[in-house]
Amino acid sequence: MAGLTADERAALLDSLRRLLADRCAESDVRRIMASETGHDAALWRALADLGVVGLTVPEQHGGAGLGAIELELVMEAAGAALLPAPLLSTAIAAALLDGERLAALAGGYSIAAVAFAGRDDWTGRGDVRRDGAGLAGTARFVPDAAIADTILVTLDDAVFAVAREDAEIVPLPVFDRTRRLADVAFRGPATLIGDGTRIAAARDIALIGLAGEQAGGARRILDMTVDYARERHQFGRAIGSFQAIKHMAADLLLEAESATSAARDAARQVAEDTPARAESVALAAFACADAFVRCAKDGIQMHGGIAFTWEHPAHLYLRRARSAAQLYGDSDHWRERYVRALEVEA
Amino acid sequence: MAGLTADERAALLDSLRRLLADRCAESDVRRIMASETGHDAALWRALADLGVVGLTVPEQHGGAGLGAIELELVMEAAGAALLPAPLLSTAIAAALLDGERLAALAGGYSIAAVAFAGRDDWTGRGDVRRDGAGLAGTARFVPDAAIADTILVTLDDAVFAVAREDAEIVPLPVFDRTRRLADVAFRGPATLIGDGTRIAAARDIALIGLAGEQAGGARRILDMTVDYARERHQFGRAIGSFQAIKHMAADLLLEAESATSAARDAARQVAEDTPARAESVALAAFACADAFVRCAKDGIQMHGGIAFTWEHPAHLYLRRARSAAQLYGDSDHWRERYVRALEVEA
Amino acid sequence: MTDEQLKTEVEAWLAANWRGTATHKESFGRDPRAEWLAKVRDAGWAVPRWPSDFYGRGLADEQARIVERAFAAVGAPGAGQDRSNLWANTALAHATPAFRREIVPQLLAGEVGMCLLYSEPGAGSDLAAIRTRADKVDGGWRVSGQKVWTSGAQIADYGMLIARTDWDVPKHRGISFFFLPMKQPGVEVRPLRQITDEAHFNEVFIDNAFVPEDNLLGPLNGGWGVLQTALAYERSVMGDAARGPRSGAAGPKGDHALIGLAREAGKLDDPVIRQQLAQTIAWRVLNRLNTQRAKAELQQGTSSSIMSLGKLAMSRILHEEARVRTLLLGVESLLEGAEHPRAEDANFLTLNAYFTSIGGGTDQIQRNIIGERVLGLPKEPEVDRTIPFREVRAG
Amino acid sequence: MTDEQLKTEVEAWLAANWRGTATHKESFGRDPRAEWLAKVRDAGWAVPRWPSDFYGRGLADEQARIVERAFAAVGAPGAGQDRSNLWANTALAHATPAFRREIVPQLLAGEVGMCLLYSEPGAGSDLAAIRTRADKVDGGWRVSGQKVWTSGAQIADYGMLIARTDWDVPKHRGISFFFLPMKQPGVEVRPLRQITDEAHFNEVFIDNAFVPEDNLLGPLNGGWGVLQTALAYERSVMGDAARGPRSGAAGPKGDHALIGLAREAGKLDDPVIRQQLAQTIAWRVLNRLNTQRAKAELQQGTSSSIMSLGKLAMSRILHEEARVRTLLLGVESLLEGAEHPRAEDANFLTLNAYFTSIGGGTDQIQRNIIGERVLGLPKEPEVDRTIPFREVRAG
Repeated sequence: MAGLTADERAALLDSLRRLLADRCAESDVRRIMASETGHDAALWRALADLGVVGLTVPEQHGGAGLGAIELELVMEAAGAALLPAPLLSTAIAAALLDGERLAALAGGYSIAAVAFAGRDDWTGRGDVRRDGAGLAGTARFVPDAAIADTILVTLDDAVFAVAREDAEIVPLPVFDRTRRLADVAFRGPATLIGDGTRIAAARDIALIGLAGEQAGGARRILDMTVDYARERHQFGRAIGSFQAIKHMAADLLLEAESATSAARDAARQVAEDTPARAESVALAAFACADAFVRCAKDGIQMHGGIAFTWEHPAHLYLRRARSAAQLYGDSDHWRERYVRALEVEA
Repeated sequence: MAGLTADERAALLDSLRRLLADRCAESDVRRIMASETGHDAALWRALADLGVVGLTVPEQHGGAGLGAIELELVMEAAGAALLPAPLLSTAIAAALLDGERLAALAGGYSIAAVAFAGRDDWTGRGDVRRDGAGLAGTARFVPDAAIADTILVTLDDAVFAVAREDAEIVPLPVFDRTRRLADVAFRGPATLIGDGTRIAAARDIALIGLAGEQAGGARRILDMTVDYARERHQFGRAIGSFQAIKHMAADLLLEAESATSAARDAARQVAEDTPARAESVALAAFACADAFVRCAKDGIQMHGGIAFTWEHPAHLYLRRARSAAQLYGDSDHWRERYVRALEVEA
Repeated sequence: MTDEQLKTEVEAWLAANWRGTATHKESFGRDPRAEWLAKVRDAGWAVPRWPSDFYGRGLADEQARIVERAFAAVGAPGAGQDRSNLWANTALAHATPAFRREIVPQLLAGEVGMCLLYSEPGAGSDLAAIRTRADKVDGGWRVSGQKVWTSGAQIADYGMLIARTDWDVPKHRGISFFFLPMKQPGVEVRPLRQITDEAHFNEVFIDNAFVPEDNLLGPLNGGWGVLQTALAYERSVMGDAARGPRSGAAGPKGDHALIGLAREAGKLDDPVIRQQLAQTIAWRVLNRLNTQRAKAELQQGTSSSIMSLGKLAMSRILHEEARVRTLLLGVESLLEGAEHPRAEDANFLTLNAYFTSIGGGTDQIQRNIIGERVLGLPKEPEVDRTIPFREVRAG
Repeated sequence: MTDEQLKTEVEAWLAANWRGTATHKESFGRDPRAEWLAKVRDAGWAVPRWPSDFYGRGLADEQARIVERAFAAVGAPGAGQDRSNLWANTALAHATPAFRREIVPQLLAGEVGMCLLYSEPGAGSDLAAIRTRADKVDGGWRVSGQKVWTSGAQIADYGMLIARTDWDVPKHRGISFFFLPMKQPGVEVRPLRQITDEAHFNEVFIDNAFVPEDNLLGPLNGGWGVLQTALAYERSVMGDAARGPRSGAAGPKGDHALIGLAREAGKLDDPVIRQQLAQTIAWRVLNRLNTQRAKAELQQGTSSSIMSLGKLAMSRILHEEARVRTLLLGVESLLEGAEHPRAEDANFLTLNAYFTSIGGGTDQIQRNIIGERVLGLPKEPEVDRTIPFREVRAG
């Protein structure tokens, strides 16, 4: 896995941000939200061409060969823009797959959704089990399943790949329409593609990517709120000159910066596979979830009436924050896991 | 139990407040705090003469014959003044005792401390158990034990009275020196004075009295803080004109008023023995504890440096708030009990 | 008249007139509700505290409550409008005698639809910064501007309007208060889509609309004072105005709704959940106890500082209840739509909580009011209080 | 000089001079620490970023850090004072050449005791409202007033003093900055008892004390600017300055202290407690991660907005840690004294948390600073910014 220099990393992020500004502005997000699949194939193609779709795919399979650190930074930018695209699913899949499947993934030609269905995962997500050589049961709330050609399923000690036509995929009506979910029912056919050895790494990628998305979203809604507070005048003053608003903004900055620090630290611990890996991933999971929800919530309050309208983007961030806070286990779950990790050390 | 008219009640409270203003000013509180026993016999005599010591003792035993509603109001005034006196212990004892012992109590000639040592009580308070006809073990953190002539002990189904000379009383060094605690070790001799039928009522009296004390304390430290915020000038303005201070004060007012409502409602439910009795007592227990701690804590913050000095009275309220929050079970305990009471209804 | 005589009279009148419904078409004419309300009005029960020569009976508050209780006992509407009818009370206090005679009886019978035209895109928390203008013309004023957060505008006959009539004085001193006729060219109503994906409110675009001279309430340029009395009505009911779940069918009601929901979700045994249930339910119960105490103190003639806390308290209650609902549902909260009523509720309540924490004065404004009017803390220096409005930076 | 050469030189110097301790009486003279520090100073290691003709070596930051690391590696004090020595840096930047030559070498050797004379009873958050006066006399000024929150005043040789030298200009413009000699009649130091029942601070009563002309730092009436640079030093270290438990012996240390304490209390299995442990520990860890990131960004030349958050974050950490400690101890927290070290710690930390949330600028002031300087939100209108100080209401 080749690392990037600081300059290369900055250049990559810069290109991504320009692409997102251009092709994933608020109007694009609303258009994609309103579409049936919630997916914009042209945007996906552009992301693949930029190299971020195959970001963590090894170079020999056509990817950029980068790791958790770069993924986290990319997801910050994606989260800031509310990018509705299967970027995180792809990164998780890349951690589970091998060979040709990886090349198709990196090229943007194949989309794989991932259902974590092991006992050690967050709870309440279905009842998938082995059925002969294949799978039975239903995986619930699987991101991007309705646009995927392949569903990857992780059990405790095995990874299966299921072709789209071998599963029954029921798209769910979702509150955050920038992240589509589906229930996936299995009817037998499934290909065993790995033992359990890669699952922990894939789970960490999921959590780090989501944490980055949350940190980026938190920071963006905060920036939007601060901009508004500088411009909006009431009582003859910018509302940001009132302590009520100013002090809320200061508190939110602490939350958003802490989320960023937590997400980046978790990425580093995972990339370097340190003993603090489990601890730092758990910390990022709840710190970033809570920060994003709080920044989005308070951001609406600080905007006042204008953010109570559908046309204002603030509620899109709150919707995203709420979906992110539940996707891979909620904050109470991760706080409990955090203490479990600390207990080992203390 | 004769009720009071609103006017009579107001007159009683008015007399009490005048007495406290006169004999329990901050300088008196500090003097009593610094004394060895933490008790001012002359002040106790004055309170007895006013009728508040025997407030809940029936008239035929020389008391005022009043109930939970009046006790709560009296404790609000006592809490506001940080009164260091065994008023609450006396009210609890009155709920457990009969006959001549009551007369001595009401007259202020006898002081009884109460140790709740049943299984259903808050935890961690010792290991008192029956020992033949008497008692063995130690009751911990018993308020006013060091100045009592009698220690009353409630087990699950029995109430014992132990004479001071039959127990080993070890005064404890306490953080809140306005409320003295002691460990009481029993060495056998104890008089069985009742079965368990009065214990629940006594426990409610303890909680209502404490809740009133907390509500009164919360309101007083808030009032002191608001007064200071009106007077203190920084940046050419009263600090109370800044939203940071003003909004904290508004939030604290909500806490303090809610505490008062909760304490008074609990007193009413107990006085009328309604089905909501258990629920409302549990609510008052945690709502008043939390409100007092928060008002005292934020009150110091809002005062700034002046309240960081020993000479300023704010920390005395925080010390009292902390002792009250632990005395008869902490807020987590009472929140759990509250849900238990609600479950029955829902 | 003794309390007993009054009670007898109102009960007898209800027995003779009330048919158990005011909207049942068979028992009444074309607009049965208005017909009933007119009857209540003409009998003097609608506003019994008002003078006896103007629809009332000059009753003291305690006796008026006897009337209200008698109506409530049989479920009849229309009594107690001297406490609850914002429009009629505002008109009684501030309208010209002629306009008052015309409009008040219609308002008491609910015959005219009303809406509020206060807020503007550039004047939300700071209502005195309105830029809607009313320029004097023959026989009245011509009004132009834009208003927002108006509910009921489509069906309204009049809007209670604040507009600027003098731009060369400080902002509070150049505002006038009108009853603007809504059904005229120049008044356009457009629904405003909320974050809950509903449209309870409208934007109102006013372009050279006419308001007759007689529809001015209070003095010219004295509208700010009229507005204050009108706002007081609104604020006092805001603590109770919050809506419950949108789905009618999802889970138990009342204080214990969260307990039932936790039980359904299989989480009622979770100690972490139980702590949060306790705290959240407690806030709602405490607010109710506060309100009860405030009412009791008001009846005893003690002035109460508690009343003003209700709206702020309700904000926290609504946001926290929605948070706990989400916690109970977990991943199910990601869904929406009629098939997922619990999720629909959790999400709707999360968003709709802002109706209370922003609408009718944000929590931040509410804390200012509590700090200043209740606790007596000094106001902030106001940079725009004394300069001509033309020079104020707004929006 | 290459990095490698520098590293070799400083390591060689340390090998030749450092004896493993600077306070061991056998190896040094009467004041061994000062003697060592003087040696470090004279070798150019104390302030290597300073000019080579004034105790320094003119090194860039990165090379200076090589020196610091070499000293740290052997545990030797005295290097890096160009980053950490508030007194010396202030004197270097603002003292007259003569006074600078006299005082700076003493400061670098720790030979003179120093204290801060900023806050007053009437000027806490609002430092510019000081009323201590310095009136011009022959050869210097006569100073009178009262200062508070001064630590180390009993043993100080000089106090860094702000005093008002012009009362007829706005408050920020009439302040001057002095090194006041403390050991003179007219300077009285009285210990100030804190809520923790300690006396780390003092009140300083100044009555007609004398400060020589040469002890003025910066321009006359330009003391506010000098103060700002001095305060910047303080704030940047405040996040780290918080003290731990008073009792040395109670329980484990570090991030995991609370885990250990919970285990001791038999509450580590309580799910409600575990949630609170997680959150409280997280805040401390997040603050450390923020600080690390800020430092890394600064080294990369990116300006970091994070640095200013440390003090505010630390406030919450300290208050919350104390709360959780209390929760863990339960009723045991009612005790105090040496026999109850865990209770002593919980109570001490509860009270001492205000040292951070009030001292060195309250949390409220800190949020203003973050909002204005970091987020670029506008300042509040300042009623007293432009009027002569005589007319300002203060205290």
